[in-house]
Formats: sequence, structure tokens, C-alpha cells
Amino acid sequence: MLDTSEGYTTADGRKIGGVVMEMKNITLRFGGVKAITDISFDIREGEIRAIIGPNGAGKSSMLNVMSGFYVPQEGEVWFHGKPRPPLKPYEVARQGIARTFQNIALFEGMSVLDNVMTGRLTQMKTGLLAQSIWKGRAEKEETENREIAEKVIDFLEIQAIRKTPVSRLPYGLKKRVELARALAAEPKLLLLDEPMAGMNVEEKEDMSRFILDVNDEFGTTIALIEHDMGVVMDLSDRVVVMDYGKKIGDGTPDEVRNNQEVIDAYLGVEHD
Amino acid sequence: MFYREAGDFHTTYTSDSQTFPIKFDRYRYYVILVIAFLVVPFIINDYWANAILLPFLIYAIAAIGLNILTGYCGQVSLGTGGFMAVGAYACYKLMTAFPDVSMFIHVILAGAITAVVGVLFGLPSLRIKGFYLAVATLAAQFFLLWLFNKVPWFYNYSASGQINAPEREVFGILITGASAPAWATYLFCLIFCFASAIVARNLTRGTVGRKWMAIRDMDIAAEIIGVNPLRAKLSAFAVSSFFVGISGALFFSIYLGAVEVGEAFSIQKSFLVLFMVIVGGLGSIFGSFAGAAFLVLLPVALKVLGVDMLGWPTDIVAHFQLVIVGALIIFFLIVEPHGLAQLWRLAKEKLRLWPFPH
Amino acid sequence: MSDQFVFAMEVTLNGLMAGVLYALVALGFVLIYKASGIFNFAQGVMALFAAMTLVGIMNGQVPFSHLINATFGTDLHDFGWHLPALLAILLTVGVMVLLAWGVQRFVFSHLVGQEPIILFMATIGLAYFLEGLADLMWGSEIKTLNVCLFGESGCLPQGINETIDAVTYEWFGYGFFIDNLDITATIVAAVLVAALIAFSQYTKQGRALRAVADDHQAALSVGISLNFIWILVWSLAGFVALVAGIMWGAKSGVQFSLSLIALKALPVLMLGGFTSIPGAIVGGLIIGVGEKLFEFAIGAPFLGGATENWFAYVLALVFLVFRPQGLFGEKIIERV
Amino acid sequence: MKLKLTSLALGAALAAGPALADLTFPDLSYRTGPYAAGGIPFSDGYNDYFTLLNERDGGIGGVKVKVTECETGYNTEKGVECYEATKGDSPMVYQPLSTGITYQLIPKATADGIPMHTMGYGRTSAKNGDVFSNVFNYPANYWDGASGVVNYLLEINDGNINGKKLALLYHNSAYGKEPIRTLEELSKKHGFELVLLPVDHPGQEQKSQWLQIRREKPDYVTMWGWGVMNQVAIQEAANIRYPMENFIGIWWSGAEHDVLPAGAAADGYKAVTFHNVGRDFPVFDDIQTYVIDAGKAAGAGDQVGNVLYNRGMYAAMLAAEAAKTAQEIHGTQDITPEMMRDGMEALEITEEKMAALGMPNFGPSFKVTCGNHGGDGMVGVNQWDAETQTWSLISDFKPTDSEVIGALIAEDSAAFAAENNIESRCK
Repeated sequence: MLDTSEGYTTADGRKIGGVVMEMKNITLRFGGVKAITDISFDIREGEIRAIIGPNGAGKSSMLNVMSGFYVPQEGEVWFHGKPRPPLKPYEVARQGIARTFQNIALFEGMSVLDNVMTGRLTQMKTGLLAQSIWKGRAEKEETENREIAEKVIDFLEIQAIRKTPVSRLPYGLKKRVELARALAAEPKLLLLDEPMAGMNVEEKEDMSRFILDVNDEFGTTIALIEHDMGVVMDLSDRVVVMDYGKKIGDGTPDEVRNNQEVIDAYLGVEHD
Repeated sequence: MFYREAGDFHTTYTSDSQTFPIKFDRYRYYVILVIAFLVVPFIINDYWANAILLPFLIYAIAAIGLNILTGYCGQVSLGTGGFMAVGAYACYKLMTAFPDVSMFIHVILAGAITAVVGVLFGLPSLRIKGFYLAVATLAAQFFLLWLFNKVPWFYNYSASGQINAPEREVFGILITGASAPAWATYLFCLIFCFASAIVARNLTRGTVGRKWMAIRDMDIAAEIIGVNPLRAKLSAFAVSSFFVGISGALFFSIYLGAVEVGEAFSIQKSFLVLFMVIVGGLGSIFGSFAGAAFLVLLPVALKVLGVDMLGWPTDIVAHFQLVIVGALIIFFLIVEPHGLAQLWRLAKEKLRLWPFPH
Repeated sequence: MSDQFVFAMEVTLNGLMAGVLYALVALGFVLIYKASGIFNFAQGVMALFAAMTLVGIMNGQVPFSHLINATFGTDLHDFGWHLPALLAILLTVGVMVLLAWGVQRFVFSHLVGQEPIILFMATIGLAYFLEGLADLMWGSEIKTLNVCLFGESGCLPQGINETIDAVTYEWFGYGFFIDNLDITATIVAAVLVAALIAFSQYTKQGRALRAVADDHQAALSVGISLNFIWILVWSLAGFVALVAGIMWGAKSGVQFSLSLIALKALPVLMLGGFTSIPGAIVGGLIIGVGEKLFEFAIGAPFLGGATENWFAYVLALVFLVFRPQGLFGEKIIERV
Repeated sequence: MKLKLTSLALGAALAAGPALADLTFPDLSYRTGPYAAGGIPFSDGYNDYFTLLNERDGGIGGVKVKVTECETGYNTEKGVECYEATKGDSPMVYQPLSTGITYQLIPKATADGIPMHTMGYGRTSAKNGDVFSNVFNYPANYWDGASGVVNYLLEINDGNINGKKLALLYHNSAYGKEPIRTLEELSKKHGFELVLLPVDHPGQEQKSQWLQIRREKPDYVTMWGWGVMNQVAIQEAANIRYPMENFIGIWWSGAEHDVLPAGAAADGYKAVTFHNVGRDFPVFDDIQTYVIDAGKAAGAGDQVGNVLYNRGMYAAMLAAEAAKTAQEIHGTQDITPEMMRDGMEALEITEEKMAALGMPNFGPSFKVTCGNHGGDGMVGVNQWDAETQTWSLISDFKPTDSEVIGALIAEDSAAFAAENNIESRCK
């Protein structure tokens, strides 16, 4: 297994830095049901980290723990070298964690541009009074943030639809807009919840390209969950494999691919 | 033909995000402003001021206020009547306690006081959603009315239990009381209405507006991207109540001059303003104006048509008014569910392509 | 036993009775909301419309007579007959079914799949429309409602119930006041709810109704006609409105204010949940007892009285803060 | 639509200039909305009397009368619209028929020089003509009503109601609270105990109040109700077997439609009044001949003789008499609203005058002066007979406690004068 304690260099030569987020012995229960049992792993600066597993493996729950939406009964989430206290969901965003959703959670009543601009909300600080006057501070701040948002829009090639109401867009584009919204926040850690779900091959390729480009261009640390093994293996630097709420593998795609337990899980071997 | 955005380029983000990005819209807007501020005051008479324009402007402010809460932030409220009452009584207390302070300040302070009360009654919105919240705001409606009726301090212990606006001047011109000239009362309300629309527009196009709309469209997602739902909702309640309070203050001091709380600010008022917002279009400042115009002007127009022109008995006309207003609401909904504002938008889109739709 | 305690018991009992009357109005809301997700603002006006129609038919009034007379200079008032109540009720139910059909055909069939707020707004339009129509049809004066089901006997009883008065006097030394009309309303409400439950459990249409309430798509896929179901629920709501209109109208006469009874039903709905029939009943009882006891114990002696209107809402509000989906409302599950 | 409105409004503005041939009496009626049942007969009576004058006498002093009806629905904002729409037609007098609209119009009409007549409603202290120059509320006001109730109780108790208990059941609004101060003063004076029972608008639910009445057993109950509150209160009183003859309403709680829904149980219910009831007056024969039979009735013609019809007709009669007085004073038939005001201020109603009009003893005799716009506050009592479905006057018009009321009026009008810088104008 790859030694990762001090960072490492990927196969394609990218430098991966120190630990951004570390999950320490996480256990999550809903009532009596254990969704996650004693899982630990870390996410390092600049890497693309995937969590995979068959349906019902607890991936989404894991992501919700990482994003602070669920608070685990046992274990700690370390972020930037400190244990993270239980936070309100909106406080997590302010720490620099952005995410997308499996079932797109865009703001349907707003245009693409406005949706992307919501990604900048945590960075915009003018008060009610300044905003009601608009001219001056509010306008300046709006323009500055608009520039960042436009950069993301350019990057994801959605310039043409920026004034279109989101509700009129097809599924694939919505996914991209959601990614744009998350990126606009310039997150330290980007969580992607099944970014390829429901896409055809072509769209999947597009999305993969965008994920790689984002990572490349902005150096964003990305953690994604996905049940489609194929795509993930090509995309990620390291993979955590979950099954029935337990971690059954962790390592580079090659390592995981050759892990017997993982193979069993995906081929559907009976559990005792 | 003239309604085009082609050739209308924006080279900065500022010019792109202005209120009327299309030149033609901008010019029309300026023309309306000029007419409203520079022409109407010279031709206005008592009838137009007191029967049509004052109620229109004042209801438009209330509708803008409620639209911020309901249309932009998605919190349905039926407490508008109660909050208008707060504005009216605050204005009355301020007017009588500080007769020498300008009415502008009184009206704005009345709005601010209403904002505080609004925030107080907005607290349950953190737990209660949708129609449940709508019904919960009725608690505010009924309690506030009861309070103003019950505690004599609010009406300065007058024997009648009514509040009367004493005469007050702005820049030496009388704007309250019966002798106030029509143009002065009109302009005073117009200034507030115009300022309210501008402020509402500024708030809704920027950060706060996006927070509100995010909460409206999907509150959980909004929270995860960093919107504090408590602050977003309460700020919507505050801003909304501020406008509603201003409209209540104007409604009492400028328009009616004397009100009794149970009659002027009853639950019917809450419904009326909500109807304006929905008929006009949720989440649209223009819609607030359209809705207010529809529900203020239509009954008057129908009355003029039925009684004055066709000479029908007044009661039959009044009944027909209800039937026609009701049928029109349903008709508009079937044609365009998102209100008059959306109907207008669609018409503009068609116009943009006219006369070559393909 | 102290006087105050005995009085409180009487107030509680009367609160329960009032609660039944609130629940009767709330039931109509629940029926429609459960089946179609429409918050029917027009429910109160429907009660007014139904009661006016009933009186109009019973007294043989010529519909739209005022309009006809004003237009053609005629002098029409009534047909000169007086129909028995039972027949008039049946005819009124017919009118309400017709209304339900019209509402579905001309309003909601054009608004399929719209957001709840839009549907709500359509019912606002409907309320305006019906209010004007009711006045045009039957005139806006107060009409005395005297429903006698079987000839001269079997009229709606009103006034103090002697038996309860005598029995409680024996027990407590203070005779309780219970209105006979309220007792009747309670029985009628119980029969109505039982009938509704039986209908939804044991008839084909009733099962279809429940299926639709559960899941529109699934119901459609097994071949249930939504159109029919919605006409059915609007008819049922119309019938409930008629019953509520009779009960309230018997006391006050049939007049415009009858449409305001909807306001008494709203806190009940909040408390009981918009989707639950038992919720409407229990909510009605809680609101009825709550507001009456508060007025008795705190409102009248300390706050100068007339606190019932707002207290009902505050009670419901406080309750909702702890249980946002209402007493029996379906739990709201939030997911991302 | 807008264009038409503009031209109409312009037309109205232009028409305001020269005096018109007709005498215009606006009728702010409410034939719709929650109080339609009260508004319809009043407006019918008001209209029919003027129609009678036109048909029988050719108008007032030879000038035809024009009644312009405007529907307010008892709504203040619509009332304002009605006022603004009609004030240009040189209206003789406004009768807003709603306390809300009255308060609204007092300053406006005063500024426009148009008189108002608020008969048995509106602002009580308007009785002080020294302060309220253009507002008249003869022959009686709410405080007279309250005093009239107490006077009647004194009458039936041989002048002693010390230790008795009187409950006031009132609509919880400014209107309903009107009598409280008067009754409080009177309770001090006469030693009776006053119990206050507010009822929330609209008043369909009064269980709490009537249970309280049943527990506390007041000797008498008086009611300041309006709309549905009246019918429910009377039914509830019957339900708890409260003796109807001890239940006395104000004149807005004492019409046929208030008692009819309760049927036989309402028998014996009483209400104070300032005008007579029933059809038994010669004037009704004329109305039948000239108006109803001629097909010129304002409404369906079925309201004649009803309490509120009579009240509307009485209001029209007082207005017509004031117009006559104005014509005499100013020596012209074409009177302006200002002249009409003078006529109202000089109005004197005597028994002979009423008899000559075919309305003997229809109301009290009174004389309006500059300082007294409210008449002498003569109040009588009506009682309902459920058998014959008629009201009848059981206690004739008698003066009210001017000592107590006068002090309260002086106090309230002084406050209004101070607030609005009104100077004394009467000599």
C-alpha cells in the first residue's frame, strides 16, 4: 500500500499535499440501524478521492457526514488538522466545503447565473443597508464576485445559457450548473455526490473531463462518491470502497481493483 | 420592430445587471417616471388622488413588501393586515408625540418598528413551513388587532377608539388632514412607493435576494451552500414588514386620515394584499404593481362601467364585480399561472421577435 | 366541589361542542386537500352558497329574480311552493355536485400539475365568484333557516337540553347548559365521519379515493380516473359545506357572515394537519376547549375578554412549533 | 378603460362648478357584504321618501330631488371612493351609514363645506356643533342610547336600580365600546353594577359570553351589536332562557332581521329607538300609491314599514325638512351644500310638522342650534312581538341624562378641538 503520510506524487506526476480532511473511526446510526461502521480514511490536498460501493453501502451517508449534514454518533471528523465540532450545515460551507447533490438541488426559480452566484454567498459581506442603496459597496462587491462566477461559467462552457432559468435546462446541463455553483465558492474541498448518475456515455465523458480539469486548473481537492466503478477508476487518485457500511478497501485504483473483498462485493458474494 | 436587444451590448457586468438591460424598456421606464413625477401632480384632482392613485401606490408598497416575503423568500404570510396596523399605530403615536419631526422620519420609523414586530412573529417560520406558516401568521393578525383595540394607550385614550391623523406639513406643505392638496399627498406617497420599489429591486438582485430565493426554491440546499436560514428568513420578515409598515403608516396618515383597527386592518386586508401579490406575480416587483392595479382599479372601473355608464342598480353591479373579478383571476391563471408579470414577460418575448417570429 | 371547577367543566363541555362545529368546517378543507393537494379557500363561501341554495329551494325562490326584475322590469319573486326539507336537501346536494363538476371542468382540469400556491389562488378566484353568484341568485338579505326533516316534527332543536340540566343539577348543584343544536351537530358530525370512513373503506369509489390520496401516479396507472375522483371530492366537500352551513345557519340565519366560519376552521387545520380527518376532529375539539377555557380562566377575568379568536391561533401556533406537521399530519421528511 | 375613467373624472370635476337644477342627495348604501341586511331597508326607505317627494310634491320647494346611490359594502375605502365620486355634484348632505366612513369623512366634508348627518351612529361628540360645524347627529346618539337604556330600567323599576346588575354585550370594536364610559358614569350615579362582555368580530361564536351571563345572572343585558352578532346573541339568549324582556338592544340591534331567525323564542326582546315603527302612518299610504304601486320603489318594495326602512325614510324626511328650512333662510330654491348646512343648523321638528307630513309622533320633537347638533336625545323603547312579527313602541321618547352625557361630550369635543386647532364659532 502506498505510504501517504507525507504526501505523494501521482502516476501522472501531480504533487499531492498534506491531509485536508480525516475521518476517524466514524460510526453513524439511524435509530438502531448502523449506516456506517467504524470507518477511517483521509483526503489530501489536491487529490481526487473517490468513495465507491454498491447501492446501500452507506456512501451517501458518508458524504453527508463529511459535509456536516449528519453528525456521527462515534468518531471525529478532522478538518485542517483540527477536530471539527458539530456544525450547522451552513457553517460547514463557510469552512470551505462545497458540494453537489445526487438528485440535483439547484434553485429552479433562478437563472443559471444567479445559481452560480449563490456559490459566492459565503464570500459576500455587504450589509442590508449597503445593498438597498446598491450604488457603491454592494455594486462593487457584486461585480467582483460576478467576475469569479463568470470565470467558472467560462470554464464549464455554459456562457450561452447564463440568463436561462434553470428549470428550462436538460438534466446534463443542470449537473454542470450545479458543479459551477460549487466551484464558484472556491472550495478547499469539493464533494461530488454521484456526479455521473443518470448520464449517458458522452455526458459521462464530458463530466469526467470537467472534474479532471477542475482539479488540474484550480488545484481543488475533490472527494466524490459513485457506484459506477469504471469511470471512477480512471478519474481518481485514491479510492475508498464501502460495503454494508464498512470500509472494505482503500488505495490506488489498481490496488482496489485487485482487492478480493472488493471483487466479491461487486460480484455479489453472499455474506455470512 | 422597435423592441430589440440586438445591438444593445453590455461591456461591463454593471451595465449587464442593471434593472432594465434593454434600451427600449429603460426609455419607457424613464417616460413613466417623468409622467408620474412631473406631469400627474399638475393634473391630478381629488377623485384621482383619493379614490385611485393613493390606494394604488400604498397597496403597491404593501404588495412589494409581501412579495419579498412570499414571492422571493417563499414564506406565505397572512399577517399583512396586522403589520399594516402596526405601521399605522406607530405612525400615529410618533405623529402625536413628536409633532415637529418630519413626516418622512415618522413614516420610516413606523416601518422600522413594524420590522421589529415582523421579526418577532417571523420566528416560528424556522420550524413551520408552507400553509402551516400562513395560518400561523394569522395568529399575529388576530393578536395585533386585539391588542390595538384593547389597550387605550395606542389610540391616546380617545373616547371613540379611532385614531385620527392630525395635520402635518412637509417643507411647509400640508400632507395630512382633509385640507392637504391632492398633488402633495400623491407625491408624498409616490416618493415612498418609488423608493420602496428601488430598494426592493436592489435587495432582490444582490446577495440578500439570492439568499431569499435559495431558501424559497430549496431550503436544505440553501443551507448547505452556506445560507443561514434563520438570518435569511428573519431578514425577509424584517424587510417585508418594513415595507408593509410604511404602507400601513401611509394608509392611515395620508390616505384615510382616520382608521379603526378592526375595520381598516382586518383579515380581509391580509387576503387582499396576498391576492395582489399572487395575481400580479410572485417574485416580481413589477407584478406587485400589476396586482395592486388589478385589484384597486378593476372594481372601480367595473363600477363606473356598470353604474355610471350602463345605469344598473348598484347592488347588482357590486355582485357582478365579485363574479367578474373571480372569473378573471381564474382565467388569468389558466392562461398564465405565474401572474400578470409573467404574462407581460411572455408578451415582451413575443414582441421581441415580432414581426418575424421564426 | 368548588363553583369555579363546576363552571370550568361546563365551559369545557361547551368547548367540545363548539369544537365539533369547527371540525365540521375543517372536514371540507381536509377532504379536498388530501385528495388533490388544493387548499380550498372557497370552503367557507361554499357553505354560504349551499345554505342559501337550500333556503332558496325550500322557499321556492326564483333564482336571479332581482337581476331578472331589474333587467326586464318583471316582478318575479317566488314560485309559490314550499318544498319539504328532505327534498330540498337532495336538490341542494344535486346543485353542489353540479358545482363540483363545473369547478373541475372549468377550473382545475386546466390547472393540472400546477404548484399548490397556484391552485390555492384559483380557489380564491372561485371564492369571489361564488360569493357574487350566491348573492345574485338568492339576494343578500338574511334568510331564516328552519330545517324540519319529517313534516312538522324532526326540526332542528335549539335551546338548553333539559335532561342534562336536570341531571347535572342533581350532581353538582348547578345545571349545565348544553345546546340541543350542538348535540344534534355532534351526532350529525359523528354520522358524517362514520359515513365518510365507511365510504372510503367499503366502496369502490372510496378505495379509489384513498388510492389517489396516497399516490396520484400510482392511482392513474391502475386506471382510476382522476377527473372522476376530483369531482367526487369536491362533491363531498360541497356536501360537508352544506351540513356546516345548516348547523351554523340555524343559529344565525343564512347570511354573508356564514362564509367567515372558514376562519374558525384554520387553526383547527393547523393543529390537526391538513391531511387527516381524525386530525380535523381532534383538532377541532382541542381548539374549542382551549379557546373557551382560556377565555373563562384568563381572557375574561384578566385581559378584558374577546380573546378567543387570537388565542385559537396562538394555541395552534405554539403547538406547531413543537410539531410542525400538525397533530396527525404526515411527517415531513427532509432529504438531499 | 383608463381613458374613459379620465374623461369621467374630468366630467365630474367640471360639473362641480355651477349649481345644478336638481338637489342631489347621495346615498352611500350597502346592499352587499356582511351588513347588507341592514343596509337594504335603510337605503330603500331613504330613496322611496325622496321619490315620494318628487312624485307627489314635485320635489322640495319645487326643485326635483336626485338621489345618487353609491355602494360602499360597509367598506371605508369604497366609502372614500363614493365620496370623491359624488362630492362634485353639489351634494346636499352625506349619510355615510358606517362609523368607519363617518370618521373618515368628518374632516373631509368639513373642509369641503358639505354637511353630514350621522343619525344614531358616528362620532357622538359631533353633537357639539361649536366644534363640529358640518356634522349633525340629531335626534340621538350612542350615549343617548346608553342613557335611554338606563332610563328605561329606572322607569320599570320605579326609579331605583341600586344594586341591580347590568351586562353590556358589545361588538369588540370602537362602535361597541361607545357606551362603556356613559354606562360607567351612570352606574356610579345610580348604583348599579356593570358587567362588560366583549364579543369578537364577527360574533358567530358567543358561547363563552352567554355561559358567563348564565353564571352571573345579570338582571338586565344590553347589547351593542351589528350584523351576525345580533342574530346569534338573540338566539343564544333564548337558548339559555334568558328572559327576553330583560334584554335590550341598541337601535342597530333591533330590526326584524335580527329577531326573525330566532323565531318564537325572540318574543319580548326590546330595543331602544329614536323613531317610531310600524306601517301605521298616513305617509305610508302615499308611498304605496306614488312609489310602490307606480313601480318606482328603490328595492323590491317589500321592506316598507320595517324598522330600518322607517329609519331610512326618517333620515330622508329630516334631510328634506332641513332643505326646506335652508330654502326659507336663504330665499332661494337652488340651495348649495353650505346653505343646506345652515338649514340643518336651523332645523326644528315639531309635532305639528310631523303630523302635516303624515308622520305624527314618528320621532321626537327637537330643535337644532349652533351649539347643539344632536337634538335633545329623546329615546324610546321598542318591543318585538313574535306572534304578529311586529315591533311596537312601548315607551315613548323621553329625554336622556344630559348632565352625564353633556360632560362627556364637552370633554371629547374639546380634545378634538385642541388636536385640530378648531376655534369656537358659536355666539
